[in-house]
Amino acid sequence: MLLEVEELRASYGASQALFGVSFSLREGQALALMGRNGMGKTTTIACITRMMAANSGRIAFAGQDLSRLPSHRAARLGLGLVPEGRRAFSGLTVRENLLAAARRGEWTMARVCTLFPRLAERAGQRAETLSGGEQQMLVIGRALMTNPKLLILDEATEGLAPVVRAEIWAAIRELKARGQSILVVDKSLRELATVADDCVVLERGRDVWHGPPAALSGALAQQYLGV
Amino acid sequence: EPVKVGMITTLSGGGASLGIDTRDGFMLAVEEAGNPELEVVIEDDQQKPEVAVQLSDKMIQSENADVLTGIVWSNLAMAVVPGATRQGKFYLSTNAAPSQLAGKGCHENYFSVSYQNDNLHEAAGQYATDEGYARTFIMAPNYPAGQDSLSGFKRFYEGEVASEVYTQLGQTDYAAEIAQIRDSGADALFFFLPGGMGISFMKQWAEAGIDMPVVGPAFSFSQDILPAIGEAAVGVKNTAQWSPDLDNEANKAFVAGFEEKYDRLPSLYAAQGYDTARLLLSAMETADVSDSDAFREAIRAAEFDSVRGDFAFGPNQHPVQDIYVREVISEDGTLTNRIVATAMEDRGDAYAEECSM
Amino acid sequence: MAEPTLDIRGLSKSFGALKATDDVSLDLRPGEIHALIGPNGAGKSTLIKQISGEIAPDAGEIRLDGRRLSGVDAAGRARLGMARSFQVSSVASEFTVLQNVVLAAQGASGATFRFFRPVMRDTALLDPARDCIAQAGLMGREDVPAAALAHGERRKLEIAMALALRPRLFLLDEPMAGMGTEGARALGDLLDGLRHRAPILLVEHDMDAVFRLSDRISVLVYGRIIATGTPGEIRADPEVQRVYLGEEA
Amino acid sequence: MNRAQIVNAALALGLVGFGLGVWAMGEIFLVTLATKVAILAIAGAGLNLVLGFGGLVSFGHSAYFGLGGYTAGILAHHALNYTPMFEWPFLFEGTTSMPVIWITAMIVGALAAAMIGALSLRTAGVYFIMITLAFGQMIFYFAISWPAYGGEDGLPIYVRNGFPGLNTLDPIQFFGLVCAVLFAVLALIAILARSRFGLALQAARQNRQRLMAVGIRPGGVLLVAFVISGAITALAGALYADLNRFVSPSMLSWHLSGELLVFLILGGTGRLFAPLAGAGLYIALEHLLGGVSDHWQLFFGLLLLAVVLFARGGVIGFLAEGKRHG
Amino acid sequence: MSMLLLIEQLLNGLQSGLMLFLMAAGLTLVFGVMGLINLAHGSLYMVGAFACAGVAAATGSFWLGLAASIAAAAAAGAIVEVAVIRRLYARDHLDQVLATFALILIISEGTRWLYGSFPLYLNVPPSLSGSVILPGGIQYSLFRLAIIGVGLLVAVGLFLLIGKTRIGVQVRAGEADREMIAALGVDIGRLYTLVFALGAALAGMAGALVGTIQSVQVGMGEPVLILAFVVIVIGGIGSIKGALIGALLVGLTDTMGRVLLPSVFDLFMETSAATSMGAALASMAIYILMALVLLVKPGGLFGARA
Ligand SMILES: Nc1ncnc2c1ncn2[C@@H]1O[C@H](COP(=O)(O)OP(=O)(O)OP(=O)(O)O)[C@@H](O)[C@H]1O
Ligand SMILES: Nc1ncnc2c1ncn2[C@@H]1O[C@H](COP(=O)(O)OP(=O)(O)OP(=O)(O)O)[C@@H](O)[C@H]1O
Ligand SMILES: CC(C)C[C@H](N)C(=O)O
Ligand SMILES: [Mg+2]
Ligand SMILES: [Mg+2]
Repeated sequence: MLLEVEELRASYGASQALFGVSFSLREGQALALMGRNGMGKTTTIACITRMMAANSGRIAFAGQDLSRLPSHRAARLGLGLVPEGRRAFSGLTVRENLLAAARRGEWTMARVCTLFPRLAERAGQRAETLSGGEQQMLVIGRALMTNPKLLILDEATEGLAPVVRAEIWAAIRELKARGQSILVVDKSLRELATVADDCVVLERGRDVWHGPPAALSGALAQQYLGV
Repeated sequence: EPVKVGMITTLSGGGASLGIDTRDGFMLAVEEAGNPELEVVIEDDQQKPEVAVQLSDKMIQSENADVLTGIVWSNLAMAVVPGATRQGKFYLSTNAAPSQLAGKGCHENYFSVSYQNDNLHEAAGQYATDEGYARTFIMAPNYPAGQDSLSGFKRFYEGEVASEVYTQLGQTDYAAEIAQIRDSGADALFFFLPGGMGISFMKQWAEAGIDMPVVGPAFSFSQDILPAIGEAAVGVKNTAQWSPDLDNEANKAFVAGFEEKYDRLPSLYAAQGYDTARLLLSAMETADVSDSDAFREAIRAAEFDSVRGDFAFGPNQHPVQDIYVREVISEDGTLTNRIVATAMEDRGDAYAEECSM
Repeated sequence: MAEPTLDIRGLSKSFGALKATDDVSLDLRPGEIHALIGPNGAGKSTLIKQISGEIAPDAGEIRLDGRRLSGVDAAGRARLGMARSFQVSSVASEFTVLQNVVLAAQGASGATFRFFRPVMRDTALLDPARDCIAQAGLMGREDVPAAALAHGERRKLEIAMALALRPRLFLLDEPMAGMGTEGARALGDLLDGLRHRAPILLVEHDMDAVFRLSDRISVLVYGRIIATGTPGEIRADPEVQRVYLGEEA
Repeated sequence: MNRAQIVNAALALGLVGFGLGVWAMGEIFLVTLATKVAILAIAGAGLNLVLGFGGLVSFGHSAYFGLGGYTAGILAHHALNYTPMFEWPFLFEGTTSMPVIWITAMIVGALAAAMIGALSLRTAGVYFIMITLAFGQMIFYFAISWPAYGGEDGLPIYVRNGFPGLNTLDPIQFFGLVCAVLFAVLALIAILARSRFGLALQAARQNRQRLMAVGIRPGGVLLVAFVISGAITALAGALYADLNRFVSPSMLSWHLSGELLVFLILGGTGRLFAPLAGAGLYIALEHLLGGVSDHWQLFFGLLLLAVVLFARGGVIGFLAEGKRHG
Repeated sequence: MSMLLLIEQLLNGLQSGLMLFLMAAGLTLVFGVMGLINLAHGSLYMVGAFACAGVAAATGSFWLGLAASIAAAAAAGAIVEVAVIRRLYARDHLDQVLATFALILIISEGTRWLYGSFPLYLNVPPSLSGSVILPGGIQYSLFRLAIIGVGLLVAVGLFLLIGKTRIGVQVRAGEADREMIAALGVDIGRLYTLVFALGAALAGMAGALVGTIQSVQVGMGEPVLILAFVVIVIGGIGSIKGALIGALLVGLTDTMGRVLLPSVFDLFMETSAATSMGAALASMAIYILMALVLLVKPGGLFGARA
């Protein structure tokens, strides 16, 4: 197992957000984390990347226990995060944003730019003046620059034009096909079905359903996702 | 009846060395006398006027002090002295003696044991005249004591003022002024830059290598800062009513006693603190502090052996005394001052007439 | 045809060499939802910002109910009846949901310089605010600080605030982003009813919603409008398919 | 009552109780010290209005404090020296009446704040901090080098100004007067904070863009707050001048602006009673430690550091929440 | 005023500007790039000056003293960062103000405990003492010329470090979003310690150089600190180029104001009043400059953001 999460509990101050989340992810697998708004998807990711300290539970990544590591050490084990809300480094140019994250491996600036040619066009522009979609491309590229073992995408296609979204899903599928492990959160069930091997549904901070995307339809989808 | 003294002086911050010397000089005399009737409370004014006012309230209201003393800076003295004397307390100044308190604002309970602020500058003016300097460049910080210093100098200087420059209070870089001095064609320089300002100026002056006689009041060449200026100070003339080499018994005993107790040479402030304590002790011999009028008379009589030799109060209760010209010398590697001339004899001050006491 | 509520003529704006808005003309008529779509970076948000008064156009003019808006700042335009939501949620994060919406209601009422009456007991503001919260689907969350809301809930708060402004028109920059399918659908229903209160200029990448809701759609590419038409016309336009819709058409 | 309210009540009662207690014990100096705390708390409360509620970090509030002080000093100076202040358009000889002085000081403070605020509010964030400092320094240097009212030496007020029906020279009566002013000011700020104006002001701190988008100009709201703040701080300055019976440029120095900031942070920024808690703790520590060691500032620094590191949200935050929070 | 004197005064302004730059550069790194308000920067300057004075007095070598000043200030900076500052990045600017204000008290009083209240002294090393004659016949202090040189070198070095290297980029990314850069695997904590130490080292060096021309005493850092803040605000926070230009502007305004304003007032006033009026206005000059700059450019001359 590349990633194992067991009985994760976490709170913001006095209010608890996770009440026991468990799942695991194999090397090369793509796992979708699903659920309605506010159910704890982003919180789970924050615990995995150690940006937030869990109250209890176990997180193991590549055979190592993450629960005591500072966030940068966890990241260096191979977690590449595309956070919710983009969080490109404002004040830095596109090139500098990519450079800041760079670690040795097959993903280089040039390769990221072939994936997203728009970034090459805007290389010298400051991140906060990019359009929303451009920023989204930038932060996906930034995560790839770390050459992660596990790519974590939290709402990575939010606010993208349909063609671009299609491109990004294509890119994700391509990454997956080459054996990239992926943990993905997204609203689009249709697209998720094309990449995810498995789904985990969260409800009120608990994992309430595990299974393949194909099985998540009809009444089940209505119950958990409201579609 | 015991006498309680409240000493308010600067013991922290940039000006601490002056207050520390004042205190140490004063306490040396107190300890030498060993008079159990004399009790001293010491507080740090942080060189802030409002703190000084609050401390004087404390001394008067809580400590029931009879006599206040110790303030180094004129602006603090202006904040404290009028209030204290109006409440019937005695104030003996160990240093600051602004003109307002010497003239219209004089008070029967206020005595300056040091000088009137202008005195040393006047003496420098007199010395410059005696030496025949024809064009002098004069410089001081832009604040009341600075403005007074230049007028004090001009009062007794008969030559021409080449240029009059006010610097910023607290300024530490004097490159621009030095360039102006070099360019001015003056044949002498008078400056009043107390504390750290004087150290900075003298070092930069020495670096500039300008060959011009320098005169100033003792403040910038007092023992507390001489080591910091270093060799640059050697040869500079400065004016003071006291010097460590003054030849009288009281002074010899004081210098030796101070060196032995504190392991350093005394400064002007230490000498003034010492004299103030000795004046007070002498008054205690003859009068009781509870009888204000008698005690005041006893102080006014000044029956004590001052480290400056003769000592007497003028009509406004400021000293009438000789003011000397000292030269900075290096003695076995230690910098100190030595008297080279007497600039003024029995000098009172310019404001005594305005005092209606 | 009714007089347009919002009328934009020949608007242009450049950032250095980049023409973010290039001679754009567009109108918004009473009762309609007019969608503005286009590739990322086409200049949609930039256009919204010019309409709302956050940035000044280089050329062209904007009229609201026939009145020219040049020289009116963002606050002034909000007073005139423009309600806007932000692409990246922008709320007062320490305030509760209710306080945020009351703030908007206060803005609409125009009276801010009242110094003594407690605002959170002012029913003239509280009642409409509660109503808007309910419409946006945030009931039960009134007393939660905005910072503690999940992403999607914060989007709903933006909508509630826009409602509380009782506007002449809505400028909504990707209101459905991050909302989830269910939330997006609910919001769609809300907007559908809203158009009769005030017309909506809707920037959105959610094509299901756009095609379902819009009366008209304009397509912006590289700062220029390349097509305006009904949903059917736009869906069929080969150029729009190529640059924007891709296989979603 | 919730915990924060209990803490506030304890602070208010603590101040009054302390003043009365030490007075009963004959510790007149401590009454003066308590008065000083109350006055500095008023000045801090003025700053708190813009800083705690409006989010404007003014590093130049000594300007209003000093202007208030100089207003008191100058008015009293003319009255005490029988030198008319001006003779045209009418003869004005200065005054020693506190109410008149207070109103004048508040008008002066408000006018200065209106001018400085209108210019400074064009900047934001750290630039705002520095431009307010710049204006403060300009006034400071002006006061130092303007000889008419004492320059660096300052200006004494030989007799404390009067208040109808009170003997202000009596420390406990003056203390009572100052406490009354302090509580009036705190009540005013509490009311303001809950009003429509207060809501807009607090929104301006969090998100100016959002405030614009609901049709409220943050600039106007912040400027009004700044003017009220300047008036309150100037009032404190006038009282401080009377406490010390002396004004000097040190009331205008940036150190004082810094101290006011420290009071607020120490007390807990944005809390109504922060200035009182902060000023009280600060002055108490200074007084107690000063008696223990010549190097008291070292221990004082260590204590302050401990407060920032371990009592987040300042003293009130620490007490009211009873624990550290993230 | 003669042309020669005018040029010499311009040089003086340049020199005092570059001296300020050394101080401001460290401050702008810590403040602009790392987003931390460090009031204790002046204390690190003082630490450098005292270390230099102490070591120079013990060994007799100014150069060893200078090295000691850099080392001591860097070490002090690193200790302070690890022990205190590190806990404050995520906090409000105001908490940083209070904590670093406390540090000023601690460091100043600690130094006084160690060294006493009397000022210390440093002498210009023989190899740099005295003056040189510049082309055009201006006589100018060699040591001050050296400061001009050092200041320019540091400016170029920092500009490259922050603007062009990966470390610089990561530090700036940390300012924008510290949590995010850590989540990308950068040990931003260690990086910040290094940058903080670098800023401290520059301040320490400035302290030693200035201490040599002026004096070394407790409290020497505070006035310079305020000036350094003025400089970086004029230049635009976080910009090395801005700090350089800002420092030069402040240096020149201050020097030329002091020299020229009194003579300007002299034209239409009585001499004594003119000199004191001129001097008064001269002390306000840099603050007037700062206010004017901010009114025209609210984000400073080269500010990236407000
Ligand atoms: N900073 C915070 N402080 C307090 N509570 C928070 C905070 N962030 C999130 N929460 C709460 O934690 C719960 C889970 O939020 P989380 O962001 O993990 O949800 P999510 O599943 O990612 O939702 P979305 O789809 O809207 O992004 C929500 O109830 C939310 O209100
Ligand atoms: N202040 C600015 N300086 C320079 N370029 C800018 C600035 N603001 C926007 N741009 C550029 O203008 C273009 C239009 O940006 P805008 O945000 O309007 O796009 P958009 O259509 O809203 O895209 P998205 O759908 O991705 O949000 C982009 O290429 C962007 O990089
Ligand atoms: C030490 C002295 C230079 C003090 C000076 N008399 C003053 O009033 O400030
Ligand atoms: Mg989420
Ligand atoms: Mg957009």
